[in-house]
Amino acid sequence: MHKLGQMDLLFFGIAKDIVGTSQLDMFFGEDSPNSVAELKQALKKRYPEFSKLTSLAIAVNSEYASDDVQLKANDEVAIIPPVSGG
Amino acid sequence: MHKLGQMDLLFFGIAKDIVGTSQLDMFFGEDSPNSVAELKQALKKRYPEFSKLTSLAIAVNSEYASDDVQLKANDEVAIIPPVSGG
Amino acid sequence: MNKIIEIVQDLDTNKVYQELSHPSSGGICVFVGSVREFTNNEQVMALEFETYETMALKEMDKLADTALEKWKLNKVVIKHAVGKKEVQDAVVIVGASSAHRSECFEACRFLIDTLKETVPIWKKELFKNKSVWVSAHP
Amino acid sequence: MNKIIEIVQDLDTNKVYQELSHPSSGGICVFVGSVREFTNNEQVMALEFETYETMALKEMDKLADTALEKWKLNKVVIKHAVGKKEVQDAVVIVGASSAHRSECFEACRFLIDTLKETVPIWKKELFKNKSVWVSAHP
Repeated sequence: MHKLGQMDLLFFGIAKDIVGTSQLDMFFGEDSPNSVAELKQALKKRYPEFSKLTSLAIAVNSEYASDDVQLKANDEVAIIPPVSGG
Repeated sequence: MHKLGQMDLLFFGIAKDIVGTSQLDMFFGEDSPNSVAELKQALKKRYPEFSKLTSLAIAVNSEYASDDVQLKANDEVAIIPPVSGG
Repeated sequence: MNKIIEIVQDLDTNKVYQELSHPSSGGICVFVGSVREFTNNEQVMALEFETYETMALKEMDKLADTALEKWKLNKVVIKHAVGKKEVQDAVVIVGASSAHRSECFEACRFLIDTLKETVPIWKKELFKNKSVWVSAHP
Repeated sequence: MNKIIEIVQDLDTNKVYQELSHPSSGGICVFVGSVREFTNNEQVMALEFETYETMALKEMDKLADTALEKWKLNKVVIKHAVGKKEVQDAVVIVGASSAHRSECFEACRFLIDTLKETVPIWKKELFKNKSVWVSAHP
């Protein structure tokens, strides 16, 4: 279970380099994001490097999540920078 | 060397079935064909089955030859029914 | 099983023909992506692939299903390698088999194009004096 | 050598990746044609391939050269089997490798389409009670 205002996040590729780790229990306090859109905003505010990426997507429970998706406790939330497989 | 009015021909696929052999020293006598067009005509006259094929091509020295190509003694002449490789 | 989906350390290109072979298939089309020595005239030492594996497998599975819906296919293979890969190493294999050749060609092209857009796999190019996450920046 | 042209009794699909692999190639596209069990709902027992070998090799060589002129390719493979082939056996392998994937896909499709039109190879379908030279009659 997460404490209030806290969120467990997974980071991959360049996102991992930006925050310096692949998993982070991030404390947002009263600004804790409720939706995917708010999470993106909060990340860009804290790490300006995210604003410079070609794109930034969020996966909730290993599925791409659109901006209006609401975040619930215990969701697996991952930060998806531009993919480049193949 | 070929005798006058005689021509050594190679047959493949259904052409081989039509004439009953893969190689034939065919005697044309005075009607001996001088060009690819004349050879096709002579073959169709002697073996009407050739007229029923989807197409009929002639190769001279293992290259496709157009109707106006002249046939010379010692040319390797092959009868090419519709190809169906692959 | 009409689809084979895998993320592995090392790809075995020899198996793919047997995996795609099917008595109703007259055509098999396979695309293999491999490490190129030069990118924009800069020598690449190696590529390093990282993946969000649970999600990548899900996306690859969806991709196979989409191809199986769009075309009449007997088999689909989607495999991606992870870790460090050197020049000429295979990094991705996609393929499809079908009764006639048009379907497997179109499906194979669709598989690799869409994989590159949707599957959460990241590639870092390692040059002599720097490394770059591909496509990260505009 | 940037092209491999062969007419053989039995095709080895395992070798083709190594043959097409090249340090400047990021993409390899391969098409394998194989024997299908049914043609127009009739069960095929086997296919029998016959060729005018000297001419077929020349035509395959021209085909490879045309592809090498049309696209920027690092390697081209064209191989055809002859003799009796059973269901699921490989009968033809064509492939190309290139820096980027568009070229190898387009070249691979061109190779198989043109091979079927120009290379002097003939296929007989053996059914239970008859045999038919494919495409011979309209």
